[in-house]
Amino acid sequence: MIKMTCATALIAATAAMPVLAEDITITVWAGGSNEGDHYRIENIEIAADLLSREAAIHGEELNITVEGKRDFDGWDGFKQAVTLGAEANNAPHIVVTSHLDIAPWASAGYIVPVEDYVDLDAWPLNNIYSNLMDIAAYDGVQWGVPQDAESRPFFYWKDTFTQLGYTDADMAEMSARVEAGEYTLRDMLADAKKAVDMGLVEEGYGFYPRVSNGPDYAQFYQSFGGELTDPETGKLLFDRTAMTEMYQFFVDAVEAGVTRKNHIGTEWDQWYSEVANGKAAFWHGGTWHYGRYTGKEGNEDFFGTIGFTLIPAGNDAGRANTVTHPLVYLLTDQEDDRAEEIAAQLVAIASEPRLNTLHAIKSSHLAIGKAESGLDLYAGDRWASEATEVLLPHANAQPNHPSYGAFSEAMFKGLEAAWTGIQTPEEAVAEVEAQLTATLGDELIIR
Amino acid sequence: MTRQTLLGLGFLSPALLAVVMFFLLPVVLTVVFAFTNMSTSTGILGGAYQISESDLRRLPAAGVSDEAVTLLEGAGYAVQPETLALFAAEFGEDRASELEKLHGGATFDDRRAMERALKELRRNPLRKVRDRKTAAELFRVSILGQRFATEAEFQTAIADLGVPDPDRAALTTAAYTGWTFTTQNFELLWKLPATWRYALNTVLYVVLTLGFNVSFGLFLALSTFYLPTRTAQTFRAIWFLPRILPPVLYVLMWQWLTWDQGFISAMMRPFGIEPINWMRHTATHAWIFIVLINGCVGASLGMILFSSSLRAIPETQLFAAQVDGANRWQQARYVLLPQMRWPILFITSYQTLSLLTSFEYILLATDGGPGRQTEVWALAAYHTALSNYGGNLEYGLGAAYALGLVIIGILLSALYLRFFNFRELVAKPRIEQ
Amino acid sequence: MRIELQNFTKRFGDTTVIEDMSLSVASGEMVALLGPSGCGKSTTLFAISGIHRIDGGTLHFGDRDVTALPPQDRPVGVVFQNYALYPHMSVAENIGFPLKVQKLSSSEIKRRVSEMADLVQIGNLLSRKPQQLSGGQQQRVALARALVRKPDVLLLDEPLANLDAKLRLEMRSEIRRLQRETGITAILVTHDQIEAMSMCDRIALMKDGNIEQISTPSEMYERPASRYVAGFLGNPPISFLQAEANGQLALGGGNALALPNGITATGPVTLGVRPEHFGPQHRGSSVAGRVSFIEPQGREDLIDVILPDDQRLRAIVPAGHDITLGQEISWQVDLDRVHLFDAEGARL
Amino acid sequence: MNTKGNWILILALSLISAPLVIMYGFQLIDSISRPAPGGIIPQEWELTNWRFLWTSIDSARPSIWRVTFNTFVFASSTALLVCAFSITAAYALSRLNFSARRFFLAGLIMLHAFPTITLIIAIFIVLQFLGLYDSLMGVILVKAALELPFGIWIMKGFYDSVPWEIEMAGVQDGASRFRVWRELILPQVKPGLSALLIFSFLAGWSEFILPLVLAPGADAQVLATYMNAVIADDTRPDYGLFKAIGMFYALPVIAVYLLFQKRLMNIYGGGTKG
Repeated sequence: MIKMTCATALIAATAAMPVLAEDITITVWAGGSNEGDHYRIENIEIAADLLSREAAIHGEELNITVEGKRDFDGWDGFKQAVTLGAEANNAPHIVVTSHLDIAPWASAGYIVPVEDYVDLDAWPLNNIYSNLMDIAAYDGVQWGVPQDAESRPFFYWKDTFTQLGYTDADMAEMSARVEAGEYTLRDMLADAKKAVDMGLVEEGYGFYPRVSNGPDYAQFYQSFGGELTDPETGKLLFDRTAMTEMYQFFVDAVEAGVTRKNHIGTEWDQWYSEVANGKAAFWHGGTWHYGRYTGKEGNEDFFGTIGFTLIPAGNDAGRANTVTHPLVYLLTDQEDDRAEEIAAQLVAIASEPRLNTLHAIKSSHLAIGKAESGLDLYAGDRWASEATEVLLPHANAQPNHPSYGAFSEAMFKGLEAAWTGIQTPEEAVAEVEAQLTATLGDELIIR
Repeated sequence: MTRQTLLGLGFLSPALLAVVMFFLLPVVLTVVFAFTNMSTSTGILGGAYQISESDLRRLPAAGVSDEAVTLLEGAGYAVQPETLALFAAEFGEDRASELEKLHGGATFDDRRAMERALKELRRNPLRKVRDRKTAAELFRVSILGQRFATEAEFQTAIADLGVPDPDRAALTTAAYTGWTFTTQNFELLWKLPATWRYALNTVLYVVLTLGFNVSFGLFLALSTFYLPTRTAQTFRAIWFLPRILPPVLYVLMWQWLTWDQGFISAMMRPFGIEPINWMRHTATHAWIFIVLINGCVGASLGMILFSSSLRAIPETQLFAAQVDGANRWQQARYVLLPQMRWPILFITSYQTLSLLTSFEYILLATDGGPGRQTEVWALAAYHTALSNYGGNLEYGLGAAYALGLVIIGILLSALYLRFFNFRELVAKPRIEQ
Repeated sequence: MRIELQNFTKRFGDTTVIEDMSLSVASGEMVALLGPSGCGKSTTLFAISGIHRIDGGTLHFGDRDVTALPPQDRPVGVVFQNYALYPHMSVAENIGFPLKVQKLSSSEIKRRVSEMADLVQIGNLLSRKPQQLSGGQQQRVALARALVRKPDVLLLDEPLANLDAKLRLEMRSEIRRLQRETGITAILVTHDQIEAMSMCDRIALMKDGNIEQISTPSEMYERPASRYVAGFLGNPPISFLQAEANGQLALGGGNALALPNGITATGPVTLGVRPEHFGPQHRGSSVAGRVSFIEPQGREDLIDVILPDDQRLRAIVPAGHDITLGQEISWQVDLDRVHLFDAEGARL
Repeated sequence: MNTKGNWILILALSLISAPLVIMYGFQLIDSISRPAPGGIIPQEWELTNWRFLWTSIDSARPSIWRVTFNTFVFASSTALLVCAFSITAAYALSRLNFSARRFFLAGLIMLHAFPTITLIIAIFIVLQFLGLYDSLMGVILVKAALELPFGIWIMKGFYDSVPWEIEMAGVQDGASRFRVWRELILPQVKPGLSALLIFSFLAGWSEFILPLVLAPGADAQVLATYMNAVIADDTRPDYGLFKAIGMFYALPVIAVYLLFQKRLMNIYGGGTKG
């Protein structure tokens, strides 16, 4: 006899119940969300309104109260709160979090698959880009729904670029050249050096990378031919050569004087203000930076001053790439399965193109579905349209692997050691390798 | 039991209850955790039984036969007489026969495909998503990805599936998602080169900060000792504030002082010194500021304790020294300092223990950087157990780190207790009945 | 109220401080426990008060066995060396505290407090706090507090040690007056022989947890039971000479004294001579020596005499003599008043 | 010579204290002014950084007054609990003669060696078991328990310095040990008690990890988490705002310090003998 999961059994049971007024409270916690990201919660509220109306048409009275919370003390605090809440059986119904949390949280039983409750082949979920849907899946199960998309482009300051001798036509072709691997990170380094030598930018401002760990650094690993997972086995992959070359690239940048030795740990505030105002020649960031550059930092002519491309390839083995790190809506395991079901429906409704576009444009993120580019709000936003076109097709995500966090952490610590000159790239790679072999064991392939 | 014992235990019990419940018990639990592989993935309060797709490739290594793996791997959903019978019982014979006609004998890899198949029913369609979900479940023949709350349920399920008897035990072990006991945390700590570096960093941190605390606390106490009361109070206030200011705020002030556009850089600019991040420029910079930040907090303790023991030294001794022509330095060196041996020793031992386990200021200031150069043991414990970008927090390993500290702490405090004559400290109460 | 301490033994951990000591104090009597620090006198006091447990033996107040009673239940008042006044309470509250504990009515407390305050002559200080009082006044408050609940026994632990010399003299007679007026049985612990002798009916001289001798002050001064007792009492102290008894007392260097009446001992003995019993003004056996030191005291002078065998004797000589330093003298010892001790220090 | 020597000392001390004073000073100045971009010299004076006092700075954040109230409740309950538990426990350890006393004292010292924050997962389990997870009560109990060894140790020091004779006199006057403690000894350690009260209050005021992790949903946001959440907002960090909030956060601490300076200093004087 094959067992049914309790969840579906219960749904069947509730379906047969007589119609009654139903009051339900759905809590939504959004991690890493600032003022501009308020639609992560508000879209659920709008969805709740829609769902109530749908129920009313069937003659059912469904009152949904949505309680949102997003003022967490950074990601650490948010994740601690969610996991401990889940252990205590009072996790919020819906969480908005990194897709990287899916693997550990699924294994711990904190979350339930969204596919248990909604039809993935129906609107609006069938409209979502399938590569994004895959990012919210793990082990063949669709656990969550992408909440937004972004990608992490490479930026250059157009003025500086012109003074380096590039024409407007060159700049128009930049994206294509980078994509084709004709303009590499090494070329960039040479240009950056030139910019410093010519005094176009101050020393240390030729190439001005992200100041803390993040998915961005996985891009550089990929630029030098590294892959994060082995597609055959799904195990994590540590490519010694790619890693060494990537470390070496940053060491060279420091030695050439285009990047500061103590760059890591620079204040974000300072960093934003500098890149948005042309103090740096090259840098990389995220699509959502657009909002900050044009907003608080007061860059009124974004497209006239800043150009963007994929992260260039580093060598022949590598490829131009960009990492997307979408946040996802996840449903937590609740004692009340009806709450899970309603939460799932709310998530589905909140993924409607119109609702998601509100979030995308308000927070300078990218669309999750094809239909969004057909909406005026989205199409009318030059940044969203261009970035979607140039970046999103080439975006890949970091793997949903329970140990990816350890991998990423170790990779960055090693990079920091090499960057700051505490170890040579070879030493740093050797230590990272030793550590990862010890911690991940069988889950890691060394190449 | 005497009346005093009763009263003593009675007086002690509220504090004892609180400390045992919220301090001692967690300590014991932490010791237990150190011997587990507990992490976010395993959950904290227990696990379930589940074999997922990615587990399959691990199974052979766990001692499960290939035959069993193939069984488990088998297609997820099958339209076959047994499952059709279940479907017919729930949703009617006519639907079942239509489906048999459409997909009889077919297998589907995932539920999505099964649901698509169900959507093809035309004569009497399953209109509701919920019904299709329920119906799809009826065709499930695989247990992949299914979660079983108890071992018994899992055993039944694999028995139904026909997993050969010898494989069942290994399969059950492999399927458990909760934490298990292991000593690998300690093996790992032993093997990792970083562990030893953190240990070294901790020693460096404790020794340097302690040195700063004691010598600077002494300096403050001695110098304010000679000043008029009001002036002395002002300086003491300046140096006491770091201790009571909220750490988040206090460290932020230092950040402001040291970052590229901060105060030091701005002051140095006219002298042609390029602005740098003075706290993070090199490991040496970082260490200097770590010691200063922690030192200014710790020095106030020394300052106050030393000040009060200085006041206890009879003034006549100073007069005598002055008459003998000793200058202040000589007075401090030959008259005052020798009498401060015990307070100095006390501060040293007390703060060694405090510093060993403290990391809050480092976390806020450099977060162990640059390049893990200022990562101390306690901070590593925190990072491992409570802060991980990828979301998988390693509670067990973190607890192992903490346990290392606890052992060192207990050894040290035992040593200090001998040193400070514990017997005297706990001298018998003088009222005996 | 009679105090009867029998076979008292006290241990702290593994060390026995007092073993098998017995002490009996008659009703209305005041007895001093005298001895150097560490001799066990305070321990004995605390055992009687109940603060220390009695590890062996019994304690009776009158016919009542109080051995196992906690301090709260013993009819004992104690005055401590530092007075132990409660700093946060006024004088009246301090004195009234024992009555408050007994749950007396506040008017009753008030009456008895003022009665007691009058007795110790501090009626005008009742509203003050202890730190506003002089040492002598604090002492009086402490006495009042100890006596206010009319205990059967008054224990005084070095009550005068913290006072200056003048006050000490005053309080000595004051305490004695109070004790006489109230008729209370009292035990005084002190290391000061003058206090013990001037205030008490009897003195128990203690050494290493034992009572060496218990008797009236004059009896103890005049007939010390041991060399230790003789050496402890007397100021300036007694001089001891080593001598050989063989029909007479042979001192070194040719000096010899006759054996005092009734002494038949032979062999090595110790001779104790108080300064007031040696000098040119006495009659008896004479000893020759040289004056080595003269210390004028006003009414009389102390004179150290060094004997030919380097032993020393001290004399009190009325002022107005013509003795000079280095003078060879031959002075008399009052043989009726000297003390002889055997090799173990016991009186012969 | 003395005054000249003093001037040299004051000069040396001032130089050494300068960085701290500058930091304190600019904390205040920056909160009420706007510096030139990239500079440190204030350009105009303005109070906009203090806007959080009367408006909400972000739709998701509760009002500052609510948060301040929470912080106050958290800090003062913790302080009261620590004091209430310490005064009895410390008395027992200092003065009462009972069998397990030595054992408890040694344990107390050992507890000092624990990195408390790494206990948080285990503490969670205990709270969960008691049903106190995600409640302010639970966090208060935990914080109090973690502060208790320190509190007991400090109070024991104060009890140790009360003369035994006072206690003996009380007992001799016929009062029970409890009464002696209540009426005679407790008034003597009042200075210590108030120092401990202030100190535990300040410790509670600064705490941020415990409420953050153990009561995430219970509206238990405190000033430390509030302030940290403001920094965590990396798209719109606002240093002036941050400094103003910091100033607001620090004001009670400074006020408490100025008011109770002597008593705070007491805590070490009395508490660390031995």
